[in-house]
Amino acid sequence: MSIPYSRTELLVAVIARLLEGCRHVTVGASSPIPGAAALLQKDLSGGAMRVTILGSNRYNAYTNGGVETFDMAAQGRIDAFFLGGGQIDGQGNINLVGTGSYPESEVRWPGSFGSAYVYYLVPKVILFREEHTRRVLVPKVDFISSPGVSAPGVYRPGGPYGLLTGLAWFSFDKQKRHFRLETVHPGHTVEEIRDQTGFEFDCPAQVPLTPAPEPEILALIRGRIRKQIAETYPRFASTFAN
Amino acid sequence: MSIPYSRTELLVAVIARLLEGCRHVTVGASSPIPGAAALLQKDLSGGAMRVTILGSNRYNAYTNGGVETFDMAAQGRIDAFFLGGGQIDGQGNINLVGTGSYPESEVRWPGSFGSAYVYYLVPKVILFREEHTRRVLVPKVDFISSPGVSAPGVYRPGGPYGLLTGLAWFSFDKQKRHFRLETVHPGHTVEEIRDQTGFEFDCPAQVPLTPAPEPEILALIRGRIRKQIAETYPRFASTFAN
Amino acid sequence: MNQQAICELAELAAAVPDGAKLAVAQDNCGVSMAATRELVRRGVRGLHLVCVPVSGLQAEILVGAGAVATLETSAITLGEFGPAHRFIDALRKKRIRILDSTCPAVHAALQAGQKGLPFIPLRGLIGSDVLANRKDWKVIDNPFSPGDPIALLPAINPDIALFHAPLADRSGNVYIGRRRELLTMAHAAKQTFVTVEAISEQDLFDDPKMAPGAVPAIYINRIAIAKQGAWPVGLPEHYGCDDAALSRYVNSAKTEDGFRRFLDEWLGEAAVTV
Amino acid sequence: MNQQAICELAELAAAVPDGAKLAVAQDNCGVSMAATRELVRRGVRGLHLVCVPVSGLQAEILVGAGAVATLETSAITLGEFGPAHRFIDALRKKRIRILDSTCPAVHAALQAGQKGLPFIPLRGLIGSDVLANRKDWKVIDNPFSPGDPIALLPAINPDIALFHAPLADRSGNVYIGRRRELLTMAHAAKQTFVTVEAISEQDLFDDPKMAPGAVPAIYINRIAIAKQGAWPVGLPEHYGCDDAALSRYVNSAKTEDGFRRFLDEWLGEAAVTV
Repeated sequence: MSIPYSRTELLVAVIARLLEGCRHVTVGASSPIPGAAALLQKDLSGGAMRVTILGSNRYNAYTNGGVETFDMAAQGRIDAFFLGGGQIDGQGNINLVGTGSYPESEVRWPGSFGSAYVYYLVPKVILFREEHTRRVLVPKVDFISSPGVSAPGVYRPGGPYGLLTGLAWFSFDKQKRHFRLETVHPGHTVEEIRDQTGFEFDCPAQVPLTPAPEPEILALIRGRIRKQIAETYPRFASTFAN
Repeated sequence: MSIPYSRTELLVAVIARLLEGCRHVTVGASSPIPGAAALLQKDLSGGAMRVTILGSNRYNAYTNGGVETFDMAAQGRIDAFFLGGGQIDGQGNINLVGTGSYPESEVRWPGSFGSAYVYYLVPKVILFREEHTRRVLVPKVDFISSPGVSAPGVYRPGGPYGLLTGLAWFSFDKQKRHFRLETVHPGHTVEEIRDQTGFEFDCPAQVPLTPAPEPEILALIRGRIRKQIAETYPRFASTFAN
Repeated sequence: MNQQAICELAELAAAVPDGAKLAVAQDNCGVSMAATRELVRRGVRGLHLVCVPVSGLQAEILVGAGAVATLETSAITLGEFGPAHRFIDALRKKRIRILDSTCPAVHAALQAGQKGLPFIPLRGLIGSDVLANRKDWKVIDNPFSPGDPIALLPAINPDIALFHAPLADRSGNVYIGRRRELLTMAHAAKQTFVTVEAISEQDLFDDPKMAPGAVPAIYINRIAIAKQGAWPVGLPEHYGCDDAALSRYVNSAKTEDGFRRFLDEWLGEAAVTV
Repeated sequence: MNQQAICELAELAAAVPDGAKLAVAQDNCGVSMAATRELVRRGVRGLHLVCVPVSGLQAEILVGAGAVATLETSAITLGEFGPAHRFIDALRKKRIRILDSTCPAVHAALQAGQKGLPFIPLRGLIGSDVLANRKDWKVIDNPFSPGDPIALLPAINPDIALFHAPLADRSGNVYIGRRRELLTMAHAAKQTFVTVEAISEQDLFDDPKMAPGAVPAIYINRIAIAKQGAWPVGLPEHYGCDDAALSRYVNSAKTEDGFRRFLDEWLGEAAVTV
């Protein structure tokens, strides 16, 4: 018997599982769901995992200014990070800049932030974008804020681990340079994923459902984690279960 | 009528005059006489001149660790600095490492400190060495901790302004790449300078005496300046007038 | 710092010349909206705005007011309040030159400026369109390890660094606490202008607990008091951002007319000084 | 930091392997003489000692005790107390390899290590015998400005950074105040070991005035309490250097026998711990 849960709660639980075994996870700006997930996994790890949340005061023990996140990534002290994108393509390229010709752009987004760096250096970069449509998941991005894979010889200890959307979880194969559908979230189907995805991806004959959060995980999310994430994202915390 | 003064007091007064017009003077470690001189000129400037004394707590407002001195030099924010040397030659090359073959060295000194950098970047570097002998002032240094002049094309906004010893003050001509005897300290002669200097230097027909410190300058040195320098160099301050 | 560092806000703004390379801080790190208003009021033009490493309302308003010729930034974002309409519109109408960057590149290039280096290498970047569009950046083969391409960025040395801080003292030292990018900005810039919430009568260097969080006076050229000087952006540990004002702004700025009406009203308000 | 960061001094010293690249702080900046004694006691060998950017008694004793294979430093000085006899003797007898440097080069190479850069450019140096003797450094033509030669230094990433600080907290954060080179060392090093005067029960990040002067726990691997842990070197704002002890040392160390007698006596003393 399962307890009803929201999509947000499912995503938090899924990401937390993906972070298992990390020593230090950093969560960038405007990332409430990854933030909650990181705090959840920190809790489950008994505190062995460290979490830094940019924009938080409580979960940010940096003392060297904004550059410290990037320096830490280069030092190998960040095991996992999250990136999104206005467009993401099947090779793992991400676009945070805009559509159409550059620089005038038909649609212009804020900009690349730190993506053109952390994507290269953090071993486990989880691409996270709730919207799962052909508008977002395109055959080829219009602007490469950061590439999914690099030419041989380019220093690249990091890169995409997988892509989580509101519909499914894909892993990324760096050798084959493409995504593989791993699980479909409850309530959705492989056909729906195919319809809504603009790029080719590997798809096994049987795709399991994304496991629902266990009751004790849901209780944690709704209790301690909700309180903890409220420090950085008060409005998000108040709409957690919607 | 002149008041009796010590050699230390003379040197402090001479250096203070050389610093006139500087906006910011930095004094390195183990440099009590330059330190006192910088504080004197700061006082005479009515506080318009800033002084940083490495090793002082009161006259050091740096907040970026040991690198800040060097970064400031590169930023053009230090107008004058002092360097010495176990050997100094007629081209302004300085040796803070040792004599004989390197690295075994017959006589080994501590090392080059920051000289291989600040000498290139600070516009007015005053070479200061009390001992004026052929042991120190040599035809050619055995090890170039930092060269007096650089090849064309080498980035070098800074360099030697002159050389002050216990016997005399020489200016340095960057074009001609050698020193010019400017003044001889009271009680010494041009012949003595020639005898004790191991390198060739320009010498005008008439070499004036180094002016004695004015009574009001002596009073300042013996009063306020002595108290101020005592914070960093207590033992030095107690032997000021010897 | 010269002896007259403490001045009126209008004097501070007047000392920013047209065409200056101006470095500004990111939201919640010390954004001087008070000085921004004075800059718009004085009609500054042709700025090369360097956002360290991103900006929000400050860049959006300066761009909207026609003050910016070149915008060097890793992002312009008003976050959850909505799109930066004036920024997007200016790009579309080719009113500004954009130098899209990435956060660590802005930081590294400023650190190169701080150290007086002509350039600094940086990992990442290769294969991105960020690099492809930065004709001022180069890729070389790592001289210590052939076959290892690496990007080189020229140093950024702003003419002026501008930010807002909680406190300054009478000597001209400014307290920034953990916001160390403000120190890097001040070191790298030729001049630094600061607005502050208050002036302390105690020298920051007289308190060993305050000194580590200070920018020394030698880097500071002008200081003006501006209470709530980051408003409507927040100043952490002092006040949060004004959500209602930011929402109102984004709503107004959807059209150029709406933005003009916003500007008229905003410039009409007196600056809060003491 | 692992959960067992706070440990005994002997454990800390035992965790420094033979052959480690060990970075140490300069005098009056946080020299861990307490850990140095434990290192000599455990008979550490083959260290590549990186002095940031110079050293005094600490390097002199480690060299004299035969612990050092390579010494990378801008100077070794005991200041007014006299020559560093064991250092000079080891050079003359070719017992150590010396990498003579210059202060800003040590700082810059560590900053490159901190930023994960493979190398960093630096002004100065060209035409000096410091550069001529550093086969690990290179000179290239500035790619942005042909005809402008500039030196490149490979990054320094110590295996272990070791220093002494006034305070740590139970979470493993360490207070360094204005001594920012200690932060750079910790960032650049793979591991950081610290001795402290005391452990505070209050978290340094709970006090906004203390946080800006802290090295976060994530960089700190081992902490041991060692009261007067810099002695006979000083710890500014806490205690000065012990002039008599330093004079006595220099006098003893004139000969190898004298140094051995000094060592026996020094190692015989119990470490001051709590």
